[in-house]
Amino acid sequence: MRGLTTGYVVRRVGMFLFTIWASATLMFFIPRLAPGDPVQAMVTRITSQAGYVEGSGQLVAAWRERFGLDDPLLVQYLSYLRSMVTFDFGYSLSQFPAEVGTMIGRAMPWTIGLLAVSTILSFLAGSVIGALMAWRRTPGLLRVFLPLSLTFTAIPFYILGIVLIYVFVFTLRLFPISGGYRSDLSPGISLAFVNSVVQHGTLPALSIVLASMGFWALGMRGMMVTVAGEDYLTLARAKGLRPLDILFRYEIRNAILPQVTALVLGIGGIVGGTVLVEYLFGYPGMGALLYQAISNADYTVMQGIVFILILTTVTAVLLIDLIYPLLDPRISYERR
Amino acid sequence: MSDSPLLEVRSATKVYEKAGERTTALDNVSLTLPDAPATITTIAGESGSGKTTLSDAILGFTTLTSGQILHRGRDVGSLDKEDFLTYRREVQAIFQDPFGVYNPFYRIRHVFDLAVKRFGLATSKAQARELTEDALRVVGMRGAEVLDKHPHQLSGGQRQRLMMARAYLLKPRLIVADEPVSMVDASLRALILDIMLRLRDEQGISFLYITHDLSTAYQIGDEICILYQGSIVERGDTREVIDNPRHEYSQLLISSIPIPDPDVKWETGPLT
Amino acid sequence: EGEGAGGGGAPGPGGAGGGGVRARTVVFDFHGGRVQSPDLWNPLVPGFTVNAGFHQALMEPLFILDYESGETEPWLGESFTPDETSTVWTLKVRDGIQWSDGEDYDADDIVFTINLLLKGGAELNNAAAMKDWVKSVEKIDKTSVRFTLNRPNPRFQLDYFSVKIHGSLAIVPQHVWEGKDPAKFKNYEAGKSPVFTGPYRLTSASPTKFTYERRADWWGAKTGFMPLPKPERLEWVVSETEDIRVARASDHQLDSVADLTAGAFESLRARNPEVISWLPAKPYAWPDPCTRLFSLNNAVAPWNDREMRWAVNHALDRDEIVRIAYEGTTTPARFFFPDYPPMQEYVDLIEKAGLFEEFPITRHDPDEAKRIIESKGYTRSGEGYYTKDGKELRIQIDAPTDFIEIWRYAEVIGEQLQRVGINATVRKLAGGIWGDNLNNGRFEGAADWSACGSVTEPWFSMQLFQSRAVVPVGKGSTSNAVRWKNDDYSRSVDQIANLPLGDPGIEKPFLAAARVWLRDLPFLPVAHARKLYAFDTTYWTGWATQKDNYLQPTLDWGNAHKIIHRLRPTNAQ
Amino acid sequence: MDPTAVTQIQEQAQEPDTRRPTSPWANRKLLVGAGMVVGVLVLTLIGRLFWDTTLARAASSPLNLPPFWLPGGSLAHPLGTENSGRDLLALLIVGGPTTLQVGLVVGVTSMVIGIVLGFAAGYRGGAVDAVIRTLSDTALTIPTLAILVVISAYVRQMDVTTMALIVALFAWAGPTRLIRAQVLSMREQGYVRMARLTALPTKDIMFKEMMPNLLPYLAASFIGSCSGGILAAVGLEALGLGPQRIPTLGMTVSNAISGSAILRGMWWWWGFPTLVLMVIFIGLFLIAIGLDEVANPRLRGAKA
Amino acid sequence: MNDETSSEPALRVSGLRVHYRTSGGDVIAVNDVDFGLGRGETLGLVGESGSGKSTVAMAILRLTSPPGRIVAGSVQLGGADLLAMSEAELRPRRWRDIALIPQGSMNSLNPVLRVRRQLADAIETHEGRQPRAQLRERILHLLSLVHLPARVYDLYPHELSGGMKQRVCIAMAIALEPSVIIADEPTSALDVVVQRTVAQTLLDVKRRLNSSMILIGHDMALQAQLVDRIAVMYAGNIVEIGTVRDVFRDPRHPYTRHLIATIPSVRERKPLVVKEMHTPDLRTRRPSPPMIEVGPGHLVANSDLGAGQVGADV
Ligand SMILES: Nc1ncnc2c1ncn2[C@@H]1O[C@H](COP(=O)(O)OP(=O)(O)OP(=O)(O)O)[C@@H](O)[C@H]1O
Ligand SMILES: Nc1ncnc2c1ncn2[C@@H]1O[C@H](COP(=O)(O)OP(=O)(O)OP(=O)(O)O)[C@@H](O)[C@H]1O
Ligand SMILES: [Mg+2]
Ligand SMILES: [Mg+2]
Ligand code: NI
Repeated sequence: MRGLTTGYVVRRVGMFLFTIWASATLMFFIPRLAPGDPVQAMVTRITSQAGYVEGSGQLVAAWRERFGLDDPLLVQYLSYLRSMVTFDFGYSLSQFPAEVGTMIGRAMPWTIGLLAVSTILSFLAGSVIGALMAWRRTPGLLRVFLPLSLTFTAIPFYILGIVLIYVFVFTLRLFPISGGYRSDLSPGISLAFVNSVVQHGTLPALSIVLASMGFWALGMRGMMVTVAGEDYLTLARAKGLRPLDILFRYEIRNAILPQVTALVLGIGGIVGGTVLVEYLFGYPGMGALLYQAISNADYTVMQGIVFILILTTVTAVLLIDLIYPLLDPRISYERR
Repeated sequence: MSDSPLLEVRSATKVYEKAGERTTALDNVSLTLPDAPATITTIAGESGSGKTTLSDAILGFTTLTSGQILHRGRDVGSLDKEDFLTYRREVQAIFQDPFGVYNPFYRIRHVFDLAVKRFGLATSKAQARELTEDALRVVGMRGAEVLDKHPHQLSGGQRQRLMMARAYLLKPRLIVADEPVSMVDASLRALILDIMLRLRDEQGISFLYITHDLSTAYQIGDEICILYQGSIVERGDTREVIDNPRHEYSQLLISSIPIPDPDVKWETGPLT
Repeated sequence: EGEGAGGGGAPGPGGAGGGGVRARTVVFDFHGGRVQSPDLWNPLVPGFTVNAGFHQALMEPLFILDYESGETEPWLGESFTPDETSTVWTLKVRDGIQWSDGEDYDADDIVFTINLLLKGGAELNNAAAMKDWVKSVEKIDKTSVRFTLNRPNPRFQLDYFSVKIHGSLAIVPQHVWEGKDPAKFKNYEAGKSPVFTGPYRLTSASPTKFTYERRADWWGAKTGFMPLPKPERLEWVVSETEDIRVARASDHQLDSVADLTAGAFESLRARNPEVISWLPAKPYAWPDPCTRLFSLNNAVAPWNDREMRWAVNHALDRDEIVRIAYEGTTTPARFFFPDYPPMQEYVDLIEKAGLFEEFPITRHDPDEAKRIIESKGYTRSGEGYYTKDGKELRIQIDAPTDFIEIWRYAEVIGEQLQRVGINATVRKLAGGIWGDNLNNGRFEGAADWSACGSVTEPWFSMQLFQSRAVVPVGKGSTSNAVRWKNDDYSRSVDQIANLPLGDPGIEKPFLAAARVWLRDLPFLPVAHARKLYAFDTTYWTGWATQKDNYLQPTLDWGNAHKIIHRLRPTNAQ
Repeated sequence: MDPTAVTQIQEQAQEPDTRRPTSPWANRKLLVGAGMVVGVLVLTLIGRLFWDTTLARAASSPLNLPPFWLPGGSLAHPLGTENSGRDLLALLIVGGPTTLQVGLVVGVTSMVIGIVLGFAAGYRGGAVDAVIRTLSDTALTIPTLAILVVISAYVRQMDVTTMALIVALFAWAGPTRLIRAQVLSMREQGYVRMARLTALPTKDIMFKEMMPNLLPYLAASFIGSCSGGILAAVGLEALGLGPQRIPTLGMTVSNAISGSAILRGMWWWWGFPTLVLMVIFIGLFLIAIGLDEVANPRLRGAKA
Repeated sequence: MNDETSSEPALRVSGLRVHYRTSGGDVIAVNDVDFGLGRGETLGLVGESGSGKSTVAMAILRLTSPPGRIVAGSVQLGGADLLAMSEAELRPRRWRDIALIPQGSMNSLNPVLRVRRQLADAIETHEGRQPRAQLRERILHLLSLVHLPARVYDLYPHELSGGMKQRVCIAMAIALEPSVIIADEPTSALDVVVQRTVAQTLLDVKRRLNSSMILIGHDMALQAQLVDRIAVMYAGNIVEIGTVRDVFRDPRHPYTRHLIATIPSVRERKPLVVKEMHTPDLRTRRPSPPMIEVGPGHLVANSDLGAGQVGADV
């Protein structure tokens, strides 16, 4: 690839593997530092429903043994590493004998579908708004209107989400309240199903888009301003290029580079960052699963999700590092 | 200080490697610039022949693939802090592109202030001001006019003159001047070249004058090296070389010098 | 259907009385959060979610305890009789019960299940209890089973087979479970309903929704035990937040809403006047069995000193807690028994014995609190905090973050303690950590409900705080988390243990124990718990209310069978 | 030739420029933005003098009062009260500064770390870069929530600064990576070479030469970190992991949500804190935009 | 292109004023400039650095951007005033009728687009989509016209040397065969060999296209070789204009005289003629000097009014 040396790629991939290992190791030890214990947490959960669990002491001991929680940490760590390498995440501790893999598999499409799509949408919308805010030729009316769209970002999006629910669901009854799809439909590629997925996804997506758009817009505006004085824009204008061509291919194309990095870095944060969206809209994604796992101290589910997160983030970062020279041909990874 | 030369380029070779393609920008170039007497050494050559690469190497901005740059006998790549400061103090530069060298954030004054401060040229504010004004005067400018401007408010020529003034201010032993006059008008060019001469004669500052404009070299240069595809193909006294070029490329180069007479046009010789 | 905006051929929201699927369906609110393993149908493992329809529609209990009358009604079981020492119990189940796959439900299944628990590891639900109590279990005939206990237990039927709070021990079909590892068996095949006896079968399960269809071949209808329930379809729908629940209920998308706050209920009723609750006016709610407590760690100074605990008690203003944290929807508690008629009798005993006068637990008396604190050598300058030997008098109150009601009253307690000069801080912790801290004694104060268990008789809750349950700080125990040790108390409680339910001999040891408890006040009962269930009468009537109190309204418990059988379509009247 | 024989082509009367150039910091957006943020701060600080802030504690006031102009409202609680008996005005007065404090602590901490590490990685390259990148990649992948749950179990009492620092602990990786990328493409700029030629110490090159040119970007990042920090804190509070007795706007908002304020029509409960949050956010945005113009002389004088 | 009487100049600039707004007041960078450019003619525009040459060039194309603004003047091209028409009318005429080779072409290429794309952009914007192969053919031809190797086609700007970039700009400027080319120091970064090649290519193309050209520069020798007429700017004004021969043989304005006197030569080494000059403060409003005709088509500013007095050469 352009701008890449073999040495660089080898080093980069080495770093990639190291980062995965480091993160995975951290995520093994961190939850175990907390006083919570998955089996105790499970018992607590039952207690909060049933008031009292008889013989819970023995129950806890029995499950701890079954899960190998009494093994030395090193033994647990090694078997953890093994399971991560083989992608066999084992059983959920809090909902044994449900498999972690199945649980994640059920949640993942929703997270990818809703959260990734709306993150990308908000990135695009925000970038365009930011670009237009900085563009000389933006019509005056838009100029007034654009910053207004940023005020959404100023509202904590839980409120935004609730207001959306209030307006669109309660009052206007335009959208379904919660969930990922109409549960009388079975998942598949039918028109009705897709339609219902879109209907259910609109509000949560809207709240994510509205709430995060402003950050992208601000960043974009800053970069546009930096790019605005460049000589190549003058030449582009001299060439008689269409204003929109200049905007997109010359200004935005140059201004968006750091934004892309931010986007990629944001991908890892998607799941962790949107727990509340999923919670608020009852969306069946990984964020909610992660939150449940954390509060139930369900190590295996937590580890499974986090491992996937680690993989996606680190891969995304690796990719951006490898692809960046293509986006910004000036970057070269030659050693100085 | 040792009696080793001010600067020595020892078989400098620089190869850019990219996507499997190798560009040899410098090919075994050697050069010695004595401390005294001060001289103006011209490096001339076609565009892309490695002139800027050589200057970068001398200034420590690029690492050579092989070979060495020695400042007073010491490899500039491994100087200790003190020697490095001396090296910077003694070897300065004027860059080819006067547009990028100004930090757009600061006013012009910044360039001078930094230099004064960093190399401890003045003990008081007033003295610093005076030094700066002096330097500006040499290039025909006045502090009040330019110091508080931002770089983008100045023309290319103005910026280049200011660079010259900065170099003057520092009074180094050697100035690597990469196309210092390519952006200025004829009268300024004379001015700048004159400054160079004066600096050489009065201050004993040597120049490595990198240019493609042989006529100016002819006017002020002492020694000349003609670079062609990364290596020096001809070197000698400037006037001798220009009057009587030996190498084929030197001949082509010299025959291409425009004649400042509307009635004597270039002969339309066979060109590449 | 559900919240689909009028889509999918089903009638849109509010299409009341229009027939269609909605009118034949009862939609229940499931508020336990998303069920991440909808393919798990093993009621023996603790991770299984039983109240998303499992024990309301699929599995039937043997008996159902009516909190209103204190009576235990037969369901699958006909009778469960102890011998005179309460050590041999004979269970008789109805004739003609069938599993949903047509196999007979009989004594073999019961013996099989109990043996599964007895022989398996302790990791199964109720296994520890069975191992503790049951020496052996044997089939007498097709419908009779004899349990021989290790020692007398007058509450054997009540505690495990009668839906005493939430659920009861699940009997599983032998022909399905035979040879399976009960800890790993999922009991689920896609497209098939798990085999139990209830009048419904599972038709779909997802993390957010469970659907059940009525079974025409339910044993009860065939044997004449009861006609088929009217609802043809049952749904349990997960709503993540209270707002969503109220939104759905306003829209007639939920027929039963569990556990609302008073404010939410009032706004729901303003939107949907068809909604009713247990009581027509405040506090609306039905008393929940788990009295809310403020636990002080008796193993940690200065709370190991009973006088200091009393000082804290005097600082508490229970009326204010009820008024603020509960917005008036409950009543203060002066003992740790729930507010049910049978339990009320015991509290009256204490009253009559004058113990509440001797130990004025409900007296809010900040000055007395300060006096006690000062008598312990604490000093206070101005409005600051009490200090002793340069150390501030402080307490950290842990509350579970996912349990709004609990942390709300913890917050008010915090403020009340602040007012008397105790630096009280409230810390919200993830449920698992909160519970773990509590069990392991890693807390100073906690808002909790760990005296839960007694609903018709006093022993169960009282025995939780016996000295034998005390383990050192750092070791886990789910009873007596406050680590209170008092041998007089323990002895008195043991005397209650073996007496038959309702035996007049209980009174003396009970009062003795209550006296010790009041004197030591190891933990502070704060308020009675309330469960505010809301029911929408747009489609269905027959809900349990105080006026029609045939049963407690707990639709998320295993007693819901009885209510579901009572429901009638509104327009059919 | 006598070089000193100077001829002036024209000697115009050259007055030193007496018209003082207007300071670039006198930027309208910047001023308005700063005005909004400072306004919130000042109003809430002055408010302390006139309003009893202990009313921000639970059980200090009657419950669920509307603002004074609505039926049932009272001037004793002009902006109403919420369902635990906290006075909204007192909540705003106490919560405004604490919220700003969270934003600032997060913004400053994460940017300082981000700038130092980002510049070091981008400018130095090599092993430094590799180490910093691995660190930040690792930090990026760990879900903040998990760590917070763990930390909250150990912190005796979460105060505002602690919470902000915890948020910041995970907020630096983003800025680090972004700044690094910027520095990478900036380090070959002519003025960077010029600075190297002047033998400027590396830290000066990084922070005095390169950084000012990244100001618009850094400002946007900083504002992003601030507002991100506030949002993250609000999120933590919504999950119950924030400080308890010190009210913040986020805590008020999340209490409003858990108290069904919207359903109950108690708009003042969430509306006022949201309004203050919005003023803070919009103020921060305007500052960011204004900073762009200050940092970018090209934009100066160009009409707004 | 429109066919009007041949006496009609290809481009006529009159009364052009350009100001830059600065915090210390407006800089009058171009102060009432008039000149015409004949059909097929090459006009040299020389002058002190900072005298406003680039500003004029930009103003002609109406590319002056804030803080600069065109205060007055007209630019007649093919019967229309470029400064008066709407942006939409102007856009298609840019590059097709009048192209620019910018000063500092170092930074004039979009760093993220390949050379081929940037050339294709210019072509396709005005001529619509083109078949790939044909476009490639055409671009390669353009590159070869400016003596760039074919590999440049696929390169990014930062992979080119300064000279190469400049040549790419030239190739771009001639791509649409415009009637007027404004070249702002097109060869200042090139070595003499290439400079000559490029300059001759420029002239060659210009001649072939019968276009007119404004050649901004400061290299008087090069001007002597390339241009037909020459205009000398000083402090925002044109102070002398005439045929290159007239001006070289008989420079009238003191500044012009100075310019010619300082031309370095490779024939003989002579002392450098140095004058220290102070450009007037461009922020002060000054009358534009009246022009006096000193020969046929040879105009010179009345030096008493405009540029002031120039002392005797030293
Ligand atoms: N960063 C780089 N990567 C790859 N090749 C490079 C790089 N920098 C320079 N080159 C190549 O090295 C050769 C020498 O370049 P250099 O800039 O030294 O030429 P020059 O003599 O200064 O030319 P000019 O007179 O046009 O400035 C050229 O072929 C150029 O393309
Ligand atoms: N953005 C700006 N703001 C203020 N003044 C400016 C600006 N741009 C240019 N100027 C001033 O306008 C005058 C004309 O500049 P211009 O770039 O046209 O000169 P030039 O003749 O092209 O010089 P050179 O030969 O050095 O390129 C100069 O005095 C310059 O300082
Ligand atoms: Mg060069
Ligand atoms: Mg110019
Ligand atoms: Ni639905």
